[in-house]
Amino acid sequence: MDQLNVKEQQEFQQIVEQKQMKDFMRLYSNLVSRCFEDCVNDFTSANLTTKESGCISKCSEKFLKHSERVGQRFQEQNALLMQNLQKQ
Amino acid sequence: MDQLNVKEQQEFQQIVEQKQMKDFMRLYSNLVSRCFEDCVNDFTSANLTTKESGCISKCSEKFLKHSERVGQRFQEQNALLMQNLQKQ
Amino acid sequence: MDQLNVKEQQEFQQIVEQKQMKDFMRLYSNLVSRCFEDCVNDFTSANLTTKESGCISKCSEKFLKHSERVGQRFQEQNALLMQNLQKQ
Amino acid sequence: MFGLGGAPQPSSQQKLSAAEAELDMVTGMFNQLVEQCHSKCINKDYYEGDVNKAEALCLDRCVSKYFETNVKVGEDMQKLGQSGQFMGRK
Amino acid sequence: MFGLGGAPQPSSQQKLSAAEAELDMVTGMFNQLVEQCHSKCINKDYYEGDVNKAEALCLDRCVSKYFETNVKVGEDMQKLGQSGQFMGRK
Amino acid sequence: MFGLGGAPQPSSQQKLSAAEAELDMVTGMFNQLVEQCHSKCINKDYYEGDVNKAEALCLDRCVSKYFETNVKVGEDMQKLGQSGQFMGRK
Repeated sequence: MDQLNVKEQQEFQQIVEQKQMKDFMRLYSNLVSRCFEDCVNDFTSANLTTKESGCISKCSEKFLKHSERVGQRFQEQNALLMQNLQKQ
Repeated sequence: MDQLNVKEQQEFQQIVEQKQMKDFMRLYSNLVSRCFEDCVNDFTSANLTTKESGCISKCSEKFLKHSERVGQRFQEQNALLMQNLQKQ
Repeated sequence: MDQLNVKEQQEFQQIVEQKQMKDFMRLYSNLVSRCFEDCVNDFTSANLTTKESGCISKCSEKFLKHSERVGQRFQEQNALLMQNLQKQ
Repeated sequence: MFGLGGAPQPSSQQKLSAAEAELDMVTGMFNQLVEQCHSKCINKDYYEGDVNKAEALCLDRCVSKYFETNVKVGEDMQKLGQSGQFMGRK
Repeated sequence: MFGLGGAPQPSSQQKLSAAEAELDMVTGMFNQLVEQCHSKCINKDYYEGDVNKAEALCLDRCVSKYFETNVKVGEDMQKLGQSGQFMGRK
Repeated sequence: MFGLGGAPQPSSQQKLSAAEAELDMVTGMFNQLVEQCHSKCINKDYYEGDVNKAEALCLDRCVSKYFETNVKVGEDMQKLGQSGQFMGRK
Protein backbone atom coordinates (compact mmCIF):
# COMPACT_ATOMS: atom_id res chain seq x y z
CA MET A 1 0.00 0.00 0.00
CA ASP A 2 1.26 3.49 -0.79
CA GLN A 3 1.81 5.56 2.34
CA LEU A 4 -1.23 7.67 3.17
CA ASN A 5 -0.84 11.09 4.86
CA VAL A 6 -2.92 12.08 7.90
CA LYS A 7 -5.82 13.57 5.92
CA GLU A 8 -5.93 10.58 3.63
CA GLN A 9 -5.88 8.25 6.61
CA GLN A 10 -8.92 10.01 8.05
CA GLU A 11 -10.80 9.68 4.76
CA PHE A 12 -9.77 6.03 4.58
CA GLN A 13 -11.00 5.51 8.14
CA GLN A 14 -14.45 6.76 7.07
CA ILE A 15 -14.46 4.34 4.15
CA VAL A 16 -13.51 1.54 6.53
CA GLU A 17 -16.35 2.40 8.91
CA GLN A 18 -18.92 2.43 6.11
CA LYS A 19 -17.66 -0.92 4.94
CA GLN A 20 -17.85 -2.36 8.44
CA MET A 21 -21.52 -1.44 8.64
CA LYS A 22 -22.10 -3.10 5.28
CA ASP A 23 -20.05 -6.12 6.38
CA PHE A 24 -22.14 -6.53 9.48
CA MET A 25 -25.36 -6.36 7.49
CA ARG A 26 -23.97 -8.85 5.00
CA LEU A 27 -22.96 -11.20 7.83
CA TYR A 28 -26.43 -10.90 9.28
CA SER A 29 -28.30 -11.62 6.09
CA ASN A 30 -25.93 -14.44 5.15
CA LEU A 31 -26.54 -15.99 8.55
CA VAL A 32 -30.30 -15.86 7.94
CA SER A 33 -29.91 -17.33 4.48
CA ARG A 34 -27.50 -20.09 5.51
CA CYS A 35 -29.46 -21.24 8.56
CA PHE A 36 -32.75 -21.07 6.68
CA GLU A 37 -31.22 -23.22 3.94
CA ASP A 38 -29.80 -25.82 6.34
CA CYS A 39 -32.64 -25.91 8.89
CA VAL A 40 -35.98 -25.15 7.23
CA ASN A 41 -37.39 -27.79 4.89
CA ASP A 42 -40.97 -28.33 5.96
CA PHE A 43 -43.53 -26.17 4.15
CA THR A 44 -46.71 -27.77 5.48
CA SER A 45 -47.18 -24.79 7.80
CA ALA A 46 -46.37 -21.06 7.78
CA ASN A 47 -44.51 -21.09 11.12
CA LEU A 48 -41.19 -22.52 12.24
CA THR A 49 -41.41 -25.86 14.08
CA THR A 50 -39.66 -26.28 17.46
CA LYS A 51 -37.03 -28.44 15.77
CA GLU A 52 -36.35 -25.85 13.06
CA SER A 53 -36.16 -23.10 15.63
CA GLY A 54 -33.57 -25.00 17.71
CA CYS A 55 -31.56 -25.80 14.60
CA ILE A 56 -31.47 -22.11 13.60
CA SER A 57 -30.14 -21.08 17.03
CA LYS A 58 -27.35 -23.63 16.95
CA CYS A 59 -26.58 -22.85 13.32
CA SER A 60 -26.11 -19.13 13.96
CA GLU A 61 -24.18 -19.61 17.20
CA LYS A 62 -21.91 -22.13 15.50
CA PHE A 63 -21.35 -19.93 12.47
CA LEU A 64 -20.39 -16.95 14.64
CA LYS A 65 -17.95 -19.05 16.67
CA HIS A 66 -16.62 -20.55 13.48
CA SER A 67 -15.97 -17.18 11.86
CA GLU A 68 -14.42 -15.86 15.09
CA ARG A 69 -11.91 -18.71 15.09
CA VAL A 70 -11.19 -18.37 11.38
CA GLY A 71 -10.73 -14.62 11.93
CA GLN A 72 -8.09 -15.23 14.63
CA ARG A 73 -6.13 -17.64 12.44
CA PHE A 74 -6.51 -15.29 9.48
CA GLN A 75 -4.89 -12.45 11.41
CA GLU A 76 -2.03 -14.67 12.56
CA GLN A 77 -1.36 -15.97 9.07
CA ASN A 78 -1.68 -12.48 7.59
CA ALA A 79 0.86 -11.13 10.09
CA LEU A 80 3.23 -13.97 9.16
CA LEU A 81 2.79 -13.25 5.46
CA MET A 82 3.51 -9.55 5.98
CA GLN A 83 6.73 -10.40 7.90
CA ASN A 84 7.90 -12.69 5.12
CA LEU A 85 7.16 -10.08 2.45
CA GLN A 86 9.18 -7.46 4.34
CA LYS A 87 12.19 -9.78 4.66
CA GLN A 88 12.40 -10.16 0.89
CA MET B 1 -33.64 5.18 9.60
CA ASP B 2 -32.75 8.72 10.68
CA GLN B 3 -35.20 11.29 9.32
CA LEU B 4 -34.03 12.76 6.03
CA ASN B 5 -34.86 16.37 5.09
CA VAL B 6 -36.27 17.27 1.67
CA LYS B 7 -32.90 17.80 -0.02
CA GLU B 8 -31.57 14.56 1.43
CA GLN B 9 -34.68 12.75 0.28
CA GLN B 10 -34.08 13.97 -3.27
CA GLU B 11 -30.48 12.77 -3.19
CA PHE B 12 -31.65 9.47 -1.78
CA GLN B 13 -34.24 9.18 -4.55
CA GLN B 14 -31.43 9.48 -7.12
CA ILE B 15 -29.48 6.73 -5.37
CA VAL B 16 -32.61 4.56 -5.39
CA GLU B 17 -33.13 5.11 -9.13
CA GLN B 18 -29.54 4.19 -9.93
CA LYS B 19 -29.89 1.06 -7.85
CA GLN B 20 -33.13 0.12 -9.59
CA MET B 21 -31.37 0.24 -12.95
CA LYS B 22 -28.62 -1.96 -11.56
CA ASP B 23 -31.19 -4.28 -9.99
CA PHE B 24 -32.97 -4.69 -13.30
CA MET B 25 -29.72 -5.51 -15.05
CA ARG B 26 -28.83 -7.97 -12.32
CA LEU B 27 -32.26 -9.61 -12.59
CA TYR B 28 -31.81 -9.87 -16.33
CA SER B 29 -28.37 -11.43 -16.25
CA ASN B 30 -29.34 -13.77 -13.40
CA LEU B 31 -32.31 -14.91 -15.44
CA VAL B 32 -30.02 -15.70 -18.37
CA SER B 33 -27.58 -17.53 -16.12
CA ARG B 34 -30.23 -19.51 -14.23
CA CYS B 35 -32.20 -20.62 -17.31
CA PHE B 36 -29.01 -21.45 -19.21
CA GLU B 37 -27.89 -23.58 -16.27
CA ASP B 38 -31.20 -25.43 -15.94
CA CYS B 39 -32.08 -25.79 -19.64
CA VAL B 40 -28.92 -26.02 -21.76
CA ASN B 41 -26.90 -29.20 -21.48
CA ASP B 42 -26.26 -30.37 -25.02
CA PHE B 43 -23.04 -29.10 -26.57
CA THR B 44 -23.07 -31.15 -29.78
CA SER B 45 -24.14 -28.05 -31.69
CA ALA B 46 -23.64 -24.27 -31.43
CA ASN B 47 -27.35 -23.41 -31.51
CA LEU B 48 -30.17 -23.90 -29.05
CA THR B 49 -32.42 -26.91 -29.75
CA THR B 50 -36.21 -26.45 -29.89
CA LYS B 51 -36.51 -28.20 -26.55
CA GLU B 52 -33.91 -25.94 -24.90
CA SER B 53 -35.55 -22.87 -26.36
CA GLY B 54 -38.97 -23.85 -24.94
CA CYS B 55 -37.43 -24.63 -21.58
CA ILE B 56 -35.77 -21.19 -21.44
CA SER B 57 -39.08 -19.41 -22.15
CA LYS B 58 -40.89 -21.27 -19.40
CA CYS B 59 -37.98 -20.87 -17.02
CA SER B 60 -37.87 -17.08 -17.38
CA GLU B 61 -41.65 -16.67 -17.28
CA LYS B 62 -41.83 -18.85 -14.19
CA PHE B 63 -39.01 -17.03 -12.45
CA LEU B 64 -40.60 -13.62 -13.08
CA LYS B 65 -43.96 -14.82 -11.75
CA HIS B 66 -42.20 -16.44 -8.83
CA SER B 67 -40.35 -13.29 -7.86
CA GLU B 68 -43.51 -11.20 -8.32
CA ARG B 69 -45.35 -13.40 -5.80
CA VAL B 70 -42.43 -13.43 -3.39
CA GLY B 71 -42.25 -9.64 -3.72
CA GLN B 72 -45.92 -9.25 -2.74
CA ARG B 73 -45.52 -11.47 0.32
CA PHE B 74 -42.27 -9.69 1.20
CA GLN B 75 -44.00 -6.33 1.28
CA GLU B 76 -46.85 -7.67 3.42
CA GLN B 77 -44.47 -9.26 5.91
CA ASN B 78 -42.26 -6.20 5.94
CA ALA B 79 -45.24 -3.96 6.71
CA LEU B 80 -46.22 -6.32 9.55
CA LEU B 81 -42.69 -6.25 10.94
CA MET B 82 -42.60 -2.44 10.85
CA GLN B 83 -45.94 -2.28 12.74
CA ASN B 84 -44.64 -4.62 15.40
CA LEU B 85 -41.42 -2.66 15.79
CA GLN B 86 -43.36 0.60 16.26
CA LYS B 87 -45.58 -0.93 18.94
CA GLN B 88 -42.55 -1.81 21.05
CA MET C 1 -25.02 4.07 -24.61
CA ASP C 2 -25.52 7.83 -24.83
CA GLN C 3 -22.62 9.55 -26.56
CA LEU C 4 -20.00 10.77 -24.09
CA ASN C 5 -17.98 13.94 -24.79
CA VAL C 6 -14.19 14.02 -24.39
CA LYS C 7 -14.22 15.04 -20.72
CA GLU C 8 -16.80 12.41 -19.90
CA GLN C 9 -14.78 9.81 -21.78
CA GLN C 10 -11.75 10.61 -19.64
CA GLU C 11 -13.76 10.26 -16.45
CA PHE C 12 -15.21 7.03 -17.76
CA GLN C 13 -11.70 5.78 -18.56
CA GLN C 14 -10.73 6.32 -14.90
CA ILE C 15 -13.77 4.35 -13.76
CA VAL C 16 -12.81 1.57 -16.18
CA GLU C 17 -9.25 1.45 -14.81
CA GLN C 18 -10.45 1.23 -11.22
CA LYS C 19 -12.78 -1.56 -12.19
CA GLN C 20 -10.02 -3.45 -13.97
CA MET C 21 -7.93 -3.40 -10.80
CA LYS C 22 -10.91 -4.74 -8.85
CA ASP C 23 -11.61 -7.31 -11.57
CA PHE C 24 -8.06 -8.58 -11.41
CA MET C 25 -8.24 -8.91 -7.63
CA ARG C 26 -11.56 -10.69 -7.94
CA LEU C 27 -10.13 -13.06 -10.56
CA TYR C 28 -7.20 -13.76 -8.27
CA SER C 29 -9.24 -14.50 -5.17
CA ASN C 30 -11.77 -16.54 -7.12
CA LEU C 31 -8.89 -18.59 -8.52
CA VAL C 32 -7.65 -19.27 -4.99
CA SER C 33 -11.13 -20.19 -3.80
CA ARG C 34 -11.98 -22.40 -6.77
CA CYS C 35 -8.71 -24.34 -6.78
CA PHE C 36 -8.76 -24.72 -3.01
CA GLU C 37 -12.28 -26.10 -3.25
CA ASP C 38 -11.46 -28.57 -6.02
CA CYS C 39 -7.98 -29.64 -4.89
CA VAL C 40 -7.69 -29.48 -1.09
CA ASN C 41 -9.61 -32.06 0.90
CA ASP C 42 -7.15 -33.54 3.34
CA PHE C 43 -7.02 -31.83 6.73
CA THR C 44 -4.76 -34.28 8.56
CA SER C 45 -1.89 -31.79 8.22
CA ALA C 46 -1.47 -28.00 8.07
CA ASN C 47 0.51 -28.01 4.82
CA LEU C 48 -0.37 -28.75 1.21
CA THR C 49 0.57 -32.25 0.01
CA THR C 50 2.54 -32.67 -3.24
CA LYS C 51 -0.58 -33.93 -4.94
CA GLU C 52 -2.67 -30.95 -3.81
CA SER C 53 0.05 -28.56 -4.86
CA GLY C 54 0.20 -30.04 -8.37
CA CYS C 55 -3.56 -29.99 -8.65
CA ILE C 56 -3.65 -26.28 -7.71
CA SER C 57 -1.09 -25.40 -10.41
CA LYS C 58 -3.03 -27.20 -13.12
CA CYS C 59 -6.31 -25.82 -11.85
CA SER C 60 -5.18 -22.19 -12.04
CA GLU C 61 -3.40 -22.62 -15.39
CA LYS C 62 -6.47 -24.32 -16.82
CA PHE C 63 -8.83 -21.68 -15.49
CA LEU C 64 -6.77 -18.85 -16.96
CA LYS C 65 -6.61 -20.55 -20.36
CA HIS C 66 -10.30 -21.31 -20.11
CA SER C 67 -11.25 -17.71 -19.40
CA GLU C 68 -8.91 -16.48 -22.13
CA ARG C 69 -10.71 -18.64 -24.70
CA VAL C 70 -14.14 -17.67 -23.40
CA GLY C 71 -13.04 -14.01 -23.54
CA GLN C 72 -12.08 -14.33 -27.22
CA ARG C 73 -15.40 -15.92 -28.14
CA PHE C 74 -17.24 -13.36 -26.01
CA GLN C 75 -15.71 -10.49 -27.96
CA GLU C 76 -16.54 -12.10 -31.29
CA GLN C 77 -20.14 -12.77 -30.31
CA ASN C 78 -20.48 -9.31 -28.81
CA ALA C 79 -19.22 -7.71 -32.04
CA LEU C 80 -21.74 -9.79 -34.00
CA LEU C 81 -24.55 -8.74 -31.67
CA MET C 82 -23.62 -5.06 -32.03
CA GLN C 83 -23.64 -5.37 -35.84
CA ASN C 84 -27.09 -6.97 -35.78
CA LEU C 85 -28.45 -4.29 -33.44
CA GLN C 86 -27.18 -1.52 -35.73
CA LYS C 87 -28.82 -3.11 -38.81
CA GLN C 88 -32.22 -2.96 -37.15
CA MET D 1 -35.11 -1.87 9.09
CA PHE D 2 -33.54 -2.98 12.34
CA GLY D 3 -33.39 0.38 14.03
CA LEU D 4 -29.85 1.11 12.95
CA GLY D 5 -28.48 4.62 13.07
CA GLY D 6 -27.06 6.34 16.04
CA ALA D 7 -24.75 9.28 16.70
CA PRO D 8 -26.67 12.33 18.04
CA GLN D 9 -26.15 14.72 15.09
CA PRO D 10 -25.13 12.78 11.99
CA SER D 11 -24.07 14.69 8.86
CA SER D 12 -26.07 14.56 5.63
CA GLN D 13 -23.44 12.26 4.16
CA GLN D 14 -23.64 9.87 7.11
CA LYS D 15 -27.44 9.81 7.04
CA LEU D 16 -27.45 9.09 3.30
CA SER D 17 -24.82 6.37 3.74
CA ALA D 18 -26.88 4.76 6.48
CA ALA D 19 -30.06 4.97 4.41
CA GLU D 20 -28.22 3.49 1.43
CA ALA D 21 -26.79 0.66 3.54
CA GLU D 22 -30.28 -0.04 4.85
CA LEU D 23 -31.70 -0.11 1.33
CA ASP D 24 -28.90 -2.46 0.27
CA MET D 25 -29.69 -4.75 3.17
CA VAL D 26 -33.40 -4.91 2.41
CA THR D 27 -32.66 -5.50 -1.29
CA GLY D 28 -30.05 -8.10 -0.43
CA MET D 29 -32.45 -9.86 1.90
CA PHE D 30 -35.13 -9.83 -0.78
CA ASN D 31 -32.74 -11.32 -3.33
CA GLN D 32 -31.69 -14.08 -0.94
CA LEU D 33 -35.34 -14.77 -0.14
CA VAL D 34 -36.13 -15.10 -3.86
CA GLU D 35 -33.23 -17.53 -4.28
CA GLN D 36 -34.02 -19.63 -1.21
CA CYS D 37 -37.74 -19.96 -1.91
CA HIS D 38 -37.04 -20.73 -5.57
CA SER D 39 -34.74 -23.56 -4.56
CA LYS D 40 -37.15 -24.85 -1.86
CA CYS D 41 -40.48 -24.56 -3.78
CA ILE D 42 -40.11 -24.34 -7.56
CA ASN D 43 -40.03 -27.44 -9.77
CA LYS D 44 -37.14 -27.05 -12.22
CA ASP D 45 -38.55 -29.28 -14.96
CA TYR D 46 -40.31 -26.26 -16.46
CA TYR D 47 -43.31 -28.07 -17.94
CA GLU D 48 -45.22 -24.82 -17.58
CA GLY D 49 -44.46 -21.12 -17.31
CA ASP D 50 -46.95 -20.61 -14.51
CA VAL D 51 -46.34 -20.99 -10.80
CA ASN D 52 -48.84 -23.77 -9.91
CA LYS D 53 -51.04 -23.90 -6.79
CA ALA D 54 -48.77 -26.18 -4.77
CA GLU D 55 -45.76 -24.00 -5.57
CA ALA D 56 -47.66 -20.81 -4.72
CA LEU D 57 -48.71 -22.20 -1.34
CA CYS D 58 -45.16 -23.30 -0.64
CA LEU D 59 -43.87 -19.81 -1.57
CA ASP D 60 -46.27 -18.06 0.81
CA ARG D 61 -45.16 -20.25 3.70
CA CYS D 62 -41.54 -19.96 2.66
CA VAL D 63 -41.64 -16.14 2.88
CA SER D 64 -43.39 -16.32 6.24
CA LYS D 65 -40.80 -18.75 7.63
CA TYR D 66 -37.96 -16.69 6.22
CA PHE D 67 -39.14 -13.60 8.10
CA GLU D 68 -39.51 -15.64 11.28
CA THR D 69 -35.94 -16.92 10.77
CA ASN D 70 -34.76 -13.35 10.27
CA VAL D 71 -36.29 -12.20 13.57
CA LYS D 72 -35.00 -15.29 15.38
CA VAL D 73 -31.42 -14.81 14.18
CA GLY D 74 -31.57 -11.19 15.34
CA GLU D 75 -32.75 -12.22 18.81
CA ASP D 76 -30.14 -14.98 19.04
CA MET D 77 -27.34 -12.60 18.09
CA GLN D 78 -28.43 -10.13 20.78
CA LYS D 79 -28.49 -12.89 23.42
CA LEU D 80 -25.06 -14.13 22.36
CA GLY D 81 -23.76 -10.56 22.46
CA GLN D 82 -25.16 -9.93 25.95
CA SER D 83 -23.97 -13.24 27.38
CA GLY D 84 -20.46 -12.32 26.22
CA GLN D 85 -20.12 -15.70 24.55
CA PHE D 86 -19.36 -14.07 21.26
CA MET D 87 -16.82 -11.27 21.27
CA GLY D 88 -17.63 -9.63 17.97
CA ARG D 89 -15.85 -10.33 14.76
CA LYS D 90 -13.66 -7.26 14.58
CA MET E 1 -25.34 -3.12 -24.85
CA PHE E 2 -29.10 -3.45 -25.07
CA GLY E 3 -29.86 0.08 -26.18
CA LEU E 4 -30.49 1.35 -22.67
CA GLY E 5 -30.51 5.03 -21.93
CA GLY E 6 -33.24 7.47 -22.54
CA ALA E 7 -34.24 10.90 -21.22
CA PRO E 8 -33.75 13.64 -23.87
CA GLN E 9 -30.96 15.66 -22.20
CA PRO E 10 -29.25 13.57 -19.49
CA SER E 11 -26.63 15.23 -17.26
CA SER E 12 -22.98 14.22 -17.32
CA GLN E 13 -23.49 12.38 -14.05
CA GLN E 14 -26.45 10.44 -15.40
CA LYS E 15 -24.62 9.52 -18.61
CA LEU E 16 -21.60 8.32 -16.65
CA SER E 17 -23.82 6.33 -14.29
CA ALA E 18 -25.59 4.73 -17.23
CA ALA E 19 -22.28 3.93 -18.93
CA GLU E 20 -20.94 2.48 -15.69
CA ALA E 21 -24.06 0.38 -15.18
CA GLU E 22 -23.72 -0.89 -18.73
CA LEU E 23 -20.07 -1.78 -18.18
CA ASP E 24 -21.01 -3.58 -14.97
CA MET E 25 -23.64 -5.55 -16.81
CA VAL E 26 -21.29 -6.62 -19.60
CA THR E 27 -18.61 -7.56 -17.04
CA GLY E 28 -21.18 -9.37 -14.91
CA MET E 29 -22.46 -11.27 -17.93
CA PHE E 30 -18.91 -12.22 -18.89
CA ASN E 31 -18.21 -13.48 -15.38
CA GLN E 32 -21.38 -15.56 -15.33
CA LEU E 33 -20.51 -16.92 -18.79
CA VAL E 34 -17.05 -17.94 -17.56
CA GLU E 35 -18.62 -19.72 -14.56
CA GLN E 36 -21.36 -21.47 -16.52
CA CYS E 37 -19.11 -22.71 -19.32
CA HIS E 38 -16.49 -23.82 -16.81
CA SER E 39 -19.07 -25.90 -15.00
CA LYS E 40 -20.55 -27.30 -18.26
CA CYS E 41 -17.31 -28.03 -20.18
CA ILE E 42 -14.21 -28.28 -17.99
CA ASN E 43 -13.09 -31.56 -16.45
CA LYS E 44 -12.26 -30.92 -12.79
CA ASP E 45 -9.80 -33.78 -12.35
CA TYR E 46 -6.99 -31.46 -13.48
CA TYR E 47 -4.74 -34.09 -15.11
CA GLU E 48 -3.40 -31.32 -17.30
CA GLY E 49 -3.11 -27.53 -17.24
CA ASP E 50 -4.23 -27.19 -20.85
CA VAL E 51 -7.76 -26.90 -22.13
CA ASN E 52 -8.02 -29.98 -24.37
CA LYS E 53 -9.69 -30.16 -27.78
CA ALA E 54 -12.99 -31.57 -26.60
CA GLU E 55 -13.20 -28.91 -23.86
CA ALA E 56 -12.30 -26.14 -26.31
CA LEU E 57 -15.02 -27.21 -28.74
CA CYS E 58 -17.52 -27.39 -25.90
CA LEU E 59 -16.51 -23.88 -24.77
CA ASP E 60 -17.01 -22.37 -28.22
CA ARG E 61 -20.51 -23.83 -28.45
CA CYS E 62 -21.23 -22.89 -24.86
CA VAL E 63 -20.49 -19.20 -25.52
CA SER E 64 -22.58 -19.28 -28.68
CA LYS E 65 -25.54 -20.84 -26.88
CA TYR E 66 -25.17 -18.43 -23.97
CA PHE E 67 -25.52 -15.45 -26.30
CA GLU E 68 -28.55 -17.04 -27.95
CA THR E 69 -30.05 -17.56 -24.49
CA ASN E 70 -29.35 -13.93 -23.65
CA VAL E 71 -31.17 -12.68 -26.76
CA LYS E 72 -34.04 -15.13 -26.19
CA VAL E 73 -34.57 -14.05 -22.57
CA GLY E 74 -34.65 -10.41 -23.71
CA GLU E 75 -37.29 -11.17 -26.35
CA ASP E 76 -39.36 -13.23 -23.90
CA MET E 77 -39.29 -10.45 -21.31
CA GLN E 78 -40.50 -7.94 -23.87
CA LYS E 79 -43.37 -10.23 -24.92
CA LEU E 80 -44.37 -10.83 -21.31
CA GLY E 81 -44.25 -7.09 -20.67
CA GLN E 82 -46.41 -6.28 -23.70
CA SER E 83 -48.94 -9.03 -23.02
CA GLY E 84 -49.43 -7.53 -19.55
CA GLN E 85 -48.96 -10.97 -18.00
CA PHE E 86 -46.12 -9.70 -15.90
CA MET E 87 -46.68 -6.44 -14.06
CA GLY E 88 -43.11 -5.49 -13.24
CA ARG E 89 -41.34 -6.31 -10.07
CA LYS E 90 -41.62 -2.97 -8.32
CA MET F 1 -1.29 -7.00 0.59
CA PHE F 2 0.52 -8.12 -2.54
CA GLY F 3 2.63 -5.04 -3.06
CA LEU F 4 0.19 -3.39 -5.42
CA GLY F 5 0.49 0.28 -6.24
CA GLY F 6 2.72 1.82 -8.74
CA ALA F 7 2.87 5.14 -10.61
CA PRO F 8 5.59 7.47 -9.17
CA GLN F 9 3.33 10.24 -7.79
CA PRO F 10 -0.24 8.98 -7.38
CA SER F 11 -2.98 11.46 -6.47
CA SER F 12 -4.86 11.30 -3.18
CA GLN F 13 -7.85 9.87 -5.01
CA GLN F 14 -5.77 7.15 -6.63
CA LYS F 15 -4.09 6.23 -3.36
CA LEU F 16 -7.45 6.00 -1.59
CA SER F 17 -8.89 3.94 -4.43
CA ALA F 18 -5.94 1.58 -4.28
CA ALA F 19 -6.21 1.29 -0.49
CA GLU F 20 -9.93 0.66 -0.78
CA ALA F 21 -9.42 -2.00 -3.46
CA GLU F 22 -6.82 -3.65 -1.24
CA LEU F 23 -9.19 -3.61 1.74
CA ASP F 24 -11.93 -5.08 -0.44
CA MET F 25 -9.60 -7.84 -1.55
CA VAL F 26 -8.54 -8.76 1.97
CA THR F 27 -12.18 -8.69 3.12
CA GLY F 28 -13.24 -10.70 0.09
CA MET F 29 -10.52 -13.25 0.73
CA PHE F 30 -11.56 -13.52 4.37
CA ASN F 31 -15.18 -14.09 3.38
CA GLN F 32 -14.24 -16.79 0.89
CA LEU F 33 -12.01 -18.41 3.53
CA VAL F 34 -14.89 -18.45 6.00
CA GLU F 35 -17.15 -20.08 3.38
CA GLN F 36 -14.61 -22.65 2.23
CA CYS F 37 -13.55 -23.75 5.70
CA HIS F 38 -17.18 -23.89 6.84
CA SER F 39 -18.01 -26.20 3.97
CA LYS F 40 -14.87 -28.35 4.50
CA CYS F 41 -14.90 -28.62 8.32
CA ILE F 42 -18.26 -27.86 9.93
CA ASN F 43 -20.87 -30.56 10.52
CA LYS F 44 -24.21 -29.22 9.32
CA ASP F 45 -26.41 -31.37 11.57
CA TYR F 46 -26.21 -28.69 14.26
CA TYR F 47 -26.48 -30.94 17.33
CA GLU F 48 -24.59 -28.28 19.22
CA GLY F 49 -23.88 -24.56 18.97
CA ASP F 50 -20.20 -24.99 19.79
CA VAL F 51 -17.39 -25.67 17.36
CA ASN F 52 -16.09 -29.03 18.63
CA LYS F 53 -12.42 -30.05 18.91
CA ALA F 54 -12.25 -31.98 15.66
CA GLU F 55 -13.85 -29.08 13.80
CA ALA F 56 -11.54 -26.54 15.46
CA LEU F 57 -8.45 -28.54 14.47
CA CYS F 58 -9.76 -28.85 10.92
CA LEU F 59 -10.38 -25.08 10.79
CA ASP F 60 -6.84 -24.23 11.90
CA ARG F 61 -5.36 -26.44 9.20
CA CYS F 62 -7.87 -25.19 6.67
CA VAL F 63 -6.79 -21.57 7.19
CA SER F 64 -3.14 -22.54 6.97
CA LYS F 65 -3.67 -24.46 3.74
CA TYR F 66 -5.76 -21.64 2.29
CA PHE F 67 -2.91 -19.16 2.79
CA GLU F 68 -0.47 -21.60 1.23
CA THR F 69 -2.85 -21.96 -1.73
CA ASN F 70 -3.03 -18.17 -2.00
CA VAL F 71 0.75 -17.82 -2.17
CA LYS F 72 1.04 -20.74 -4.61
CA VAL F 73 -1.56 -19.30 -7.01
CA GLY F 74 0.30 -15.96 -6.94
CA GLU F 75 3.60 -17.66 -7.80
CA ASP F 76 1.98 -19.75 -10.54
CA MET F 77 0.38 -16.69 -12.13
CA GLN F 78 3.73 -14.88 -12.19
CA LYS F 79 5.41 -17.89 -13.85
CA LEU F 80 2.65 -18.17 -16.44
CA GLY F 81 2.93 -14.43 -17.12
CA GLN F 82 6.71 -14.57 -17.56
CA SER F 83 6.66 -17.68 -19.75
CA GLY F 84 4.26 -15.84 -22.06
CA GLN F 85 1.90 -18.82 -22.01
CA PHE F 86 -0.89 -16.66 -20.78
CA MET F 87 -1.47 -13.37 -22.53
CA GLY F 88 -3.61 -11.56 -20.01
CA ARG F 89 -7.33 -11.50 -19.97
CA LYS F 90 -7.90 -8.09 -21.49
